[in-house]
Amino acid sequence: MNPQLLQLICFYAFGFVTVAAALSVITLKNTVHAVLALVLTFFSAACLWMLLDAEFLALALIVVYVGAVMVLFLFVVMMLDLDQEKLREGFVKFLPVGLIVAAAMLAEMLGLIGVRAMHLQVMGADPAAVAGTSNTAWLGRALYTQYLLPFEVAALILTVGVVAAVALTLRQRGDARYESASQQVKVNPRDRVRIVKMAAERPVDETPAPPQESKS
Amino acid sequence: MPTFIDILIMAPEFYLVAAACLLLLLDAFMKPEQRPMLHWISIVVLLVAIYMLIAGQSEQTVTAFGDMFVRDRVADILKIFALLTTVLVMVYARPYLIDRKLLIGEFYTLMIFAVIGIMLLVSAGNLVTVYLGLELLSLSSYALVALNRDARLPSEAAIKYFVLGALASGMLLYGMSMVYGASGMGGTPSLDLAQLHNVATYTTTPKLLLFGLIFMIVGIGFKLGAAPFHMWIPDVYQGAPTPVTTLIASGSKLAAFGMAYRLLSSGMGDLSQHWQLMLAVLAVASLAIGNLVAIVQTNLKRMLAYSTISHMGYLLLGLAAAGPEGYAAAMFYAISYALMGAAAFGVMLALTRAGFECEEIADLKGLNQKSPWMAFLMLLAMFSLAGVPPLFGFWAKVLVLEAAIHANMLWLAIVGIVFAIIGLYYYLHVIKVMYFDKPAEGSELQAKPDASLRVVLSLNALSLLVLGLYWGPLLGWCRSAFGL
Amino acid sequence: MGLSTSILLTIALAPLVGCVLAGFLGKFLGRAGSHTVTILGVAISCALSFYVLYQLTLGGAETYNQNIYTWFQIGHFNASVGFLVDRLTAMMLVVVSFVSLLVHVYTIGYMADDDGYKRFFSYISLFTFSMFMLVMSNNFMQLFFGWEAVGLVSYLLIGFWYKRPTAIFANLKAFLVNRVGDFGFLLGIAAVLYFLGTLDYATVFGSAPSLVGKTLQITAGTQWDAATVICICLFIGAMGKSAQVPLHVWLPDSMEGPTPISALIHAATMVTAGIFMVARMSPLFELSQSALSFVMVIGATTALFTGLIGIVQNDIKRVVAYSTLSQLGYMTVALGVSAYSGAVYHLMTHAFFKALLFLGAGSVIIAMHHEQDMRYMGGLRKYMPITWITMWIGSLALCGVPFFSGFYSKDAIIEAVGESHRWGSGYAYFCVMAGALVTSLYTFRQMYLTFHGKERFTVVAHHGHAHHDAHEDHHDDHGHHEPGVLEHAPKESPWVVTLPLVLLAIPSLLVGFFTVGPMLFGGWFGQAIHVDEANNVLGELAGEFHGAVSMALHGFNPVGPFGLVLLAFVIQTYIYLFNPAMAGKIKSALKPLWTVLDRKYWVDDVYFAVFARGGLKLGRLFWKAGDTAVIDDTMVNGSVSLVHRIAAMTRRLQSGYLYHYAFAMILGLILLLGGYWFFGSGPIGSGLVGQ
Amino acid sequence: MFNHLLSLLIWLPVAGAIPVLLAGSARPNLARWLSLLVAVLTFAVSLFLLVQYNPDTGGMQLTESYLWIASWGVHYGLAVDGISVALILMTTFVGILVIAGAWEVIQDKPHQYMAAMLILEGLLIGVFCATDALLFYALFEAILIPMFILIGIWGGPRRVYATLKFFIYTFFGSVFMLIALLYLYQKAHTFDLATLAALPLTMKEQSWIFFAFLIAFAIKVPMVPVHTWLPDAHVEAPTGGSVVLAAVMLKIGGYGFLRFSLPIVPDASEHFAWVVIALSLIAVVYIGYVALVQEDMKKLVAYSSVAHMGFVTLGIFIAFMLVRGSANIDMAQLGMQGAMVQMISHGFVSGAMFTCIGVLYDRMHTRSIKDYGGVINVMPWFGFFYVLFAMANCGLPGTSGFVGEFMVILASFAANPWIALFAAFTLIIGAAYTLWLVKRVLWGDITNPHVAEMKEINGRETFVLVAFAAAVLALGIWPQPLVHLMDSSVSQLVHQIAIHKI
Amino acid sequence: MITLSHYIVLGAVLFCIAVAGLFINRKNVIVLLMSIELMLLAVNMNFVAFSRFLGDVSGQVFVFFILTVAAAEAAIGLAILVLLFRNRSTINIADIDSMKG
Repeated sequence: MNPQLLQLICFYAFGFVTVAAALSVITLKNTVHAVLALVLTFFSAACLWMLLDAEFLALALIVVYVGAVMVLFLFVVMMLDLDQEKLREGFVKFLPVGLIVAAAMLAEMLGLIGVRAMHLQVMGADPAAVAGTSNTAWLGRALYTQYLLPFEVAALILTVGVVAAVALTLRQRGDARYESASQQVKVNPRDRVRIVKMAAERPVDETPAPPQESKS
Repeated sequence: MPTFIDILIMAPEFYLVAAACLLLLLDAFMKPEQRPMLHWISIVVLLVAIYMLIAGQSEQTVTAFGDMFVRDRVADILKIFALLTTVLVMVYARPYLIDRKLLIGEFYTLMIFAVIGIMLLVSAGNLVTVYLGLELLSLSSYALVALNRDARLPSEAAIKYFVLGALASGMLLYGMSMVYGASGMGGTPSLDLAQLHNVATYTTTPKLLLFGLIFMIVGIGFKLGAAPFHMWIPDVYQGAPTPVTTLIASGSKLAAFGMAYRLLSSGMGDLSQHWQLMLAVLAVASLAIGNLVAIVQTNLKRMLAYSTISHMGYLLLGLAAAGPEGYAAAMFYAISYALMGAAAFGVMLALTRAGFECEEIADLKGLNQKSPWMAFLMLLAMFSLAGVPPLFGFWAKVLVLEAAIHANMLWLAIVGIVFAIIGLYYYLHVIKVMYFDKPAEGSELQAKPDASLRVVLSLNALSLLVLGLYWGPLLGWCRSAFGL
Repeated sequence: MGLSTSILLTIALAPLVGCVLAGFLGKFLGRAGSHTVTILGVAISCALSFYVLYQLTLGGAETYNQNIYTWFQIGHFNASVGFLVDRLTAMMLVVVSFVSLLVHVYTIGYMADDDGYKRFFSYISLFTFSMFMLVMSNNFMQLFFGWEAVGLVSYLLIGFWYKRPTAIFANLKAFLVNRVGDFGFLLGIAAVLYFLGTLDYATVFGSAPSLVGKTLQITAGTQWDAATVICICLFIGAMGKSAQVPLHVWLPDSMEGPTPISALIHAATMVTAGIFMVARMSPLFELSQSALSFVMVIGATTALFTGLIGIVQNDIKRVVAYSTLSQLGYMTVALGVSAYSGAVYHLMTHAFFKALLFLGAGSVIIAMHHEQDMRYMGGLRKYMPITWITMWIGSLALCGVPFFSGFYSKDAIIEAVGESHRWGSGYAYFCVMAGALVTSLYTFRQMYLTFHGKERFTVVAHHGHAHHDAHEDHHDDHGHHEPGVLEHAPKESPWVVTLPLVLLAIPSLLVGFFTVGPMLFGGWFGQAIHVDEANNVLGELAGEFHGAVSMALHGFNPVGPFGLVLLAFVIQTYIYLFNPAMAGKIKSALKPLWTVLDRKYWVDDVYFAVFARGGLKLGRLFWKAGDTAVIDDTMVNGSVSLVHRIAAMTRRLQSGYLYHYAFAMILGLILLLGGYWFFGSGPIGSGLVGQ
Repeated sequence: MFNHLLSLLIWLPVAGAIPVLLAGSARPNLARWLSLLVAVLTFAVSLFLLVQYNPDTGGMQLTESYLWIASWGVHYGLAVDGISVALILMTTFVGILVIAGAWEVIQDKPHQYMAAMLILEGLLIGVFCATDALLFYALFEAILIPMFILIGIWGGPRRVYATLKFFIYTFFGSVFMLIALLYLYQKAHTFDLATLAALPLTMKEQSWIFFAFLIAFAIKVPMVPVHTWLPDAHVEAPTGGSVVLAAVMLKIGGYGFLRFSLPIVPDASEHFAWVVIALSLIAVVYIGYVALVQEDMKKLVAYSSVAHMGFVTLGIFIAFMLVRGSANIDMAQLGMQGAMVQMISHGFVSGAMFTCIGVLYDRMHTRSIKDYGGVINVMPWFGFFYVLFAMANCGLPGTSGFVGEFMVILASFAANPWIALFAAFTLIIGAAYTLWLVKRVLWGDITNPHVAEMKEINGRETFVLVAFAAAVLALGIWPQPLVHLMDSSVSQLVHQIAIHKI
Repeated sequence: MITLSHYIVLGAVLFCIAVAGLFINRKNVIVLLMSIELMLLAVNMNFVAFSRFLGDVSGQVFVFFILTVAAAEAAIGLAILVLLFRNRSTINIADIDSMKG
């Protein structure tokens, strides 16, 4: 079979799945199902990217999105115990509006993009191959040279994500026990063991001090 | 590979990143009673950054990391004022945070991260940097908005902000992808703004470029808060903790201007005749909606939110003029708005107490009797926002109007001025409440005794007067950034 | 020896000083001090006026014409304050200062019990000053100043008893009606300036002939003769001040003021300012036959028809007031036939006898305890003989009985009208002749009702001193007691009252006899009055003049004005002395006519309805419909509420729902894309964005 | 100091406001005396200005010019000609009187009141000597701030409506002027008034700019039909506010016409002079009738202000008909001078009238005419002043009110007799509404027992009224010094507008 | 043969589905977030396709950053969502309208 035709068939197949799954995402009643449909969308999209020789990104999409983001979504959806029925109210009512808007949008976009011109753009040789490396190396080289600064910034963004997520959701309950790093570091052996001198016959009034813990 | 020069150019940013990380660590290791120290440390950190920026100013445009980062005067000025307003926000925020037990390390670190985002954004030389800077700023802002976790409104504001923000960045990215694609049609595809500048001249499909541009304008419009992409502004302003609102209203607008400038002028300058009118349309819509709806507000923060929308309309007037004069005017406007917004919210912060948000306009009743000085500062801010001479805001308006006329858009200037009249009404209403109304029964309206707040706020508000009387140097500085 | 500036300044300023002293320092000066300073001031002016008259008549002094100071100077236009003193002015000075002095003296008696004593003296001195400024002026601007200033004092004095509603109504009315005249006067002045480029008399009169042939385009296609426009405008001013029909309505009402004022201002001097002014402007008026005809017709109408009203009046002062109107009409007619000297001469004689009549009336009023209604008088001659005699002298002078001063002036006017061939002179002649009859009718009626016949008042014994005091407190508030009931018997007034009567009776009787020759026919006024040869009716009469005696004897011609006087005398004597019931019968027989006269031809009513009520209605319409409804409610508040309404609608877009917000964003995107798509790839709306 | 006389004059009262504010509400008397001191000092400086000014040369004098905004070529440019000097003198004079007039009348936060007054005074002076259009504009608008505060805090019951209306109305007018100025800046690259005056402009441009200026100044003057803010503002303003508003602020409108419309767009001004003239005449007649039926004393005087300011605009624009139509320079000067004299005179007369009403209001706390009647019985001295000012208001010769109107009517006759006819109508209607007011307030018997309790004016009030009376009479009896002060400046202006720009 | 337009049209379709998703799901915030993820997918699709067809690495690098940021964004977004649920016990957008007008 003509590899190009095969590619085209694959494109249409995965493209169809992608679109169908995407439509499911926005139409399915059950949110959990919707998340799973999104996972399917990502999978098929990854496959489409494979067709474009973008292996690294295709895999990253699965690893990052499916592996991390979607799991997070599923986790939240399940945790929040949502009232599915209520969340679906008005779906049919707004369907026409949504369709009209989406159709108008699509018409405008396709009209303006200039599909015909792009139709002339055929896929050339894999640029990574032309450069003599794999897609991953090709990408990595760019990432660590030209895009070093954005790369660092991306790290910063992830840090912000962590800090923000923690700041927003970390709930310090009164009955939970934490380790205090600063106090652990600053610990003094003399505080650990207290040598209490006591007279043999006198009764001890005071109870020993509890181990220091931060409640804040 | 980055060289020492690259690092030197970006020294303020790197320094701030390091400082932010250090603050995170300090926060983790500090005793609870030492936490308030974070406040002063953060302020010092920012002040040092300002010093570094001023000291490191250069006449020429320099780039770092292979054009990823551009350091020119535009960036420097915007950064200096963004940092300055952040310092103001921090100073104003202290009593507020103490009252609400929010004086936590995360507030300061997120604030600094947001500032870093601003700095990257205004210095971006590449679409990637634009996007990442924007996201750094946005993500920090989302978190800051929601920081007061137990209150009802902040989480609502945060979710609205977040969803709409994500939507806007989605559109922005879509636009970027189209621009990227267009740049490749008939030439070398690039994400570099400086190279994109020339795309219009060689691309075989300028339509595609313009198509992308429209999506990018949506993103810019969102960040600025221009109608019809303004919907998040009122709710976020109202729902966010007031210090965060202040940051969004001041520093964030500088960033938005920087972003607009980078994308439109640096990236799409050759297409200016195409986007000028789009911006003009956005400007008119913003002026109309901002000024009109502000009239009927009873919540001060909400009113200021709508006022922001209208001010962004004026800023767009300058941008739409699409020349160095216009950019200079718009930047001047952004700076003036940042200072005015900071002052207005600062007064609100100075008047809040635990259990009293001082958010309703009616809360200010009789402020002149209770605290004449605060009332006077607010008066300055309001008249400045309204654009009444001799205050700073007036000159900013004059400049953008002049820019619009200069660009042969007299009609736009007239629209702008007509809405200024409508806008005047609600600012005057605030002054009316403060000065002409009697204090409400049992009103305990009083200014915070916090000395740093009082002093800095006074300086901030009086600067509106001083800059109103002597705004030449600042204008000269802004103009010099655009080679005038 | 000429006239020095200092003398003239002293004449003008002496009363002003008196006014200021009495007005501001009245507290320190006291009553006596106040009247002393003011009388002193006026006395000085009076003496110097006589001196000026002497200098100009016999001393050989030249006409004085100098500017005192520059009021303002703009470009080539100079407005100054200055004096022009010629014989005309000198005569006016003497008349004004003499009558004023006597009125000052008279006031001591008349106002003895009044709280506003010092204020009153201050006012009349101010009036004297203003009148001097008016008559001595050498330019239109200052003339207007004096013109308005006397109006002000008239306003203040009519409303002197400011607690009386009628008084404060009358003074407002007087001022406003005068203002209508001033309105025309000011336009006349403006026209003079426009055509002649200056306001200085000498220059204006010198270049007046250049007006001939000049026209003013009033509407497209309508050209008006410049001189006519100027003169009619100026004369409108005179109509206001000299109370000519139809601007006469204020003068009868002005009798609300104290009687000395009626004598001084509203009879002898101020109201004649209009006559003086027209005489002064004779070089201009001579240029326009139409304007003179206009003047004549107005004057004639005033002379007859206002006199008729006098016949039915019962108020002693009002009779004299209508008589004044009528006599002013005579003077105006004289002006209209170019007999300026006749007008001015009548002005002078009239000043004496009319002041006398008013002061006499005042004397009666004092005696009657401020009762003014003649129906409650009668037979007063035995109580107050001096008043009675002097009043008769004045009345005969008024009627124009030969040898009395009024005869010379009035007869000359009637003759002059007869001689004139100007358009309307026939009508005027009829009016002045009929007026002579009418004058005598009301005059004799007044005299008989007041001094003769039965006493129509009763005297009740008064009880104690306290009552007297209370009476004094309210004495200016007349009408509070029963009409015709007196608490004391009438008695002759004190000497300060009678002395002026006597002093006025003398010139009323004699001044005509001695001055008619030079002043009326001898060209005594010289250059001050300019008459074209073609119009010079007095010049023609002068040919027939053979001395005062012969003229008087000639005047006893029964087919002439004197016949009419006799006729009136017979009628009134019969009615009021022999058949008092007759009056009532005539009244009911001529009921419609009587009503017309009693209602004063309804002129006041029409004015009140049209101008006062109509003005208020118009004002309310403008205010409510224009300012309030259209401008404020619709345009100003309307746009505010429109903005509010739009705002209230727009705010609903901000629904609070996240999906609406997203919708808005996407809609915005779609619109931007659609706009771009629609307008194609070219610069969008390049017309709106200039490059 | 001699080089900075004008700056001193502007900034002295503004700076003086600071210690007054610092005196605080705890030491009201200190604030009062301080502000009086500042006002008197300012007046003294303005007298010195009068001495320094040379009226014979007429041009702009005592020039100060510093580059204010380098990149825009905006100057802090000050200079005065005769017209400015006259207006400045009036401002400083009235400044003393309003502060003296407010002495114990203002009990609530007197320090703020006095400070606002002083700032207002400084800004007003600034307006009258700015030679840079942008500086002028900034001051022109800045004036609104203290006035807004003055009316809003110390005003009457409907003060909020009134002061908002006042502010927005005036702001509305001026913003169009701003657009026009910016447009001119595009052409001339400067805001210097002298340069703008020499700038060639097409008729179309001139027309637009003319209307932009017109709306700004017409509202300020105010002219019919944009006058309705004035009665409201006056009614609600405290006495001092009313006085300054009527006496000085309205003059900015007339001054603006002289400084902006006439020199910058002379041809459009000529072309549209009929508009202004028609509106002025409507002001005289229509507003006269409206004034007649007012039931509130202040409103009546406010409307009469509108009518009297009609003479200002009339006089100014009559000049065009005379200069360009019939080349009658003398008469044009007369009209222009008339307008100027009318401005000054109206400053004194209306200021005095409002002071009088304030005196009554302080005693009775009502401005309704029907509540009064027979006031003269208890306040004869007050009555004297009241009648005097009323007479001045209806243009009695010998008072200042006469001079300007006289000149304008004389000049307008030369332009067109019909104009003079309508203008002269003020003689009747002006007297009608003023004297009817006097009749109802002053004359008559006392019907309201509260009137019987009214006290005669005290020393302070007498001082204020005497000062006004002196000014009114002096100007009425001998206007020549004032006329001479402005003569050569007016002459230059008239010659300038004779020159066609297209 | 696959052409650029195939991918771009697919991207456009995905984008429009995302837009439609925003409209028809007016209650569930999570679906809104997922719609936005779809939108980002459309963007990524464009970038990858452009990168491949134009032979330039930048597009793919951009996708890399978008993926990274999206992860952080999802974390913060879901954190906010959790916070919202805690405060309101609902994520129904129709109930979240305390601030309006």
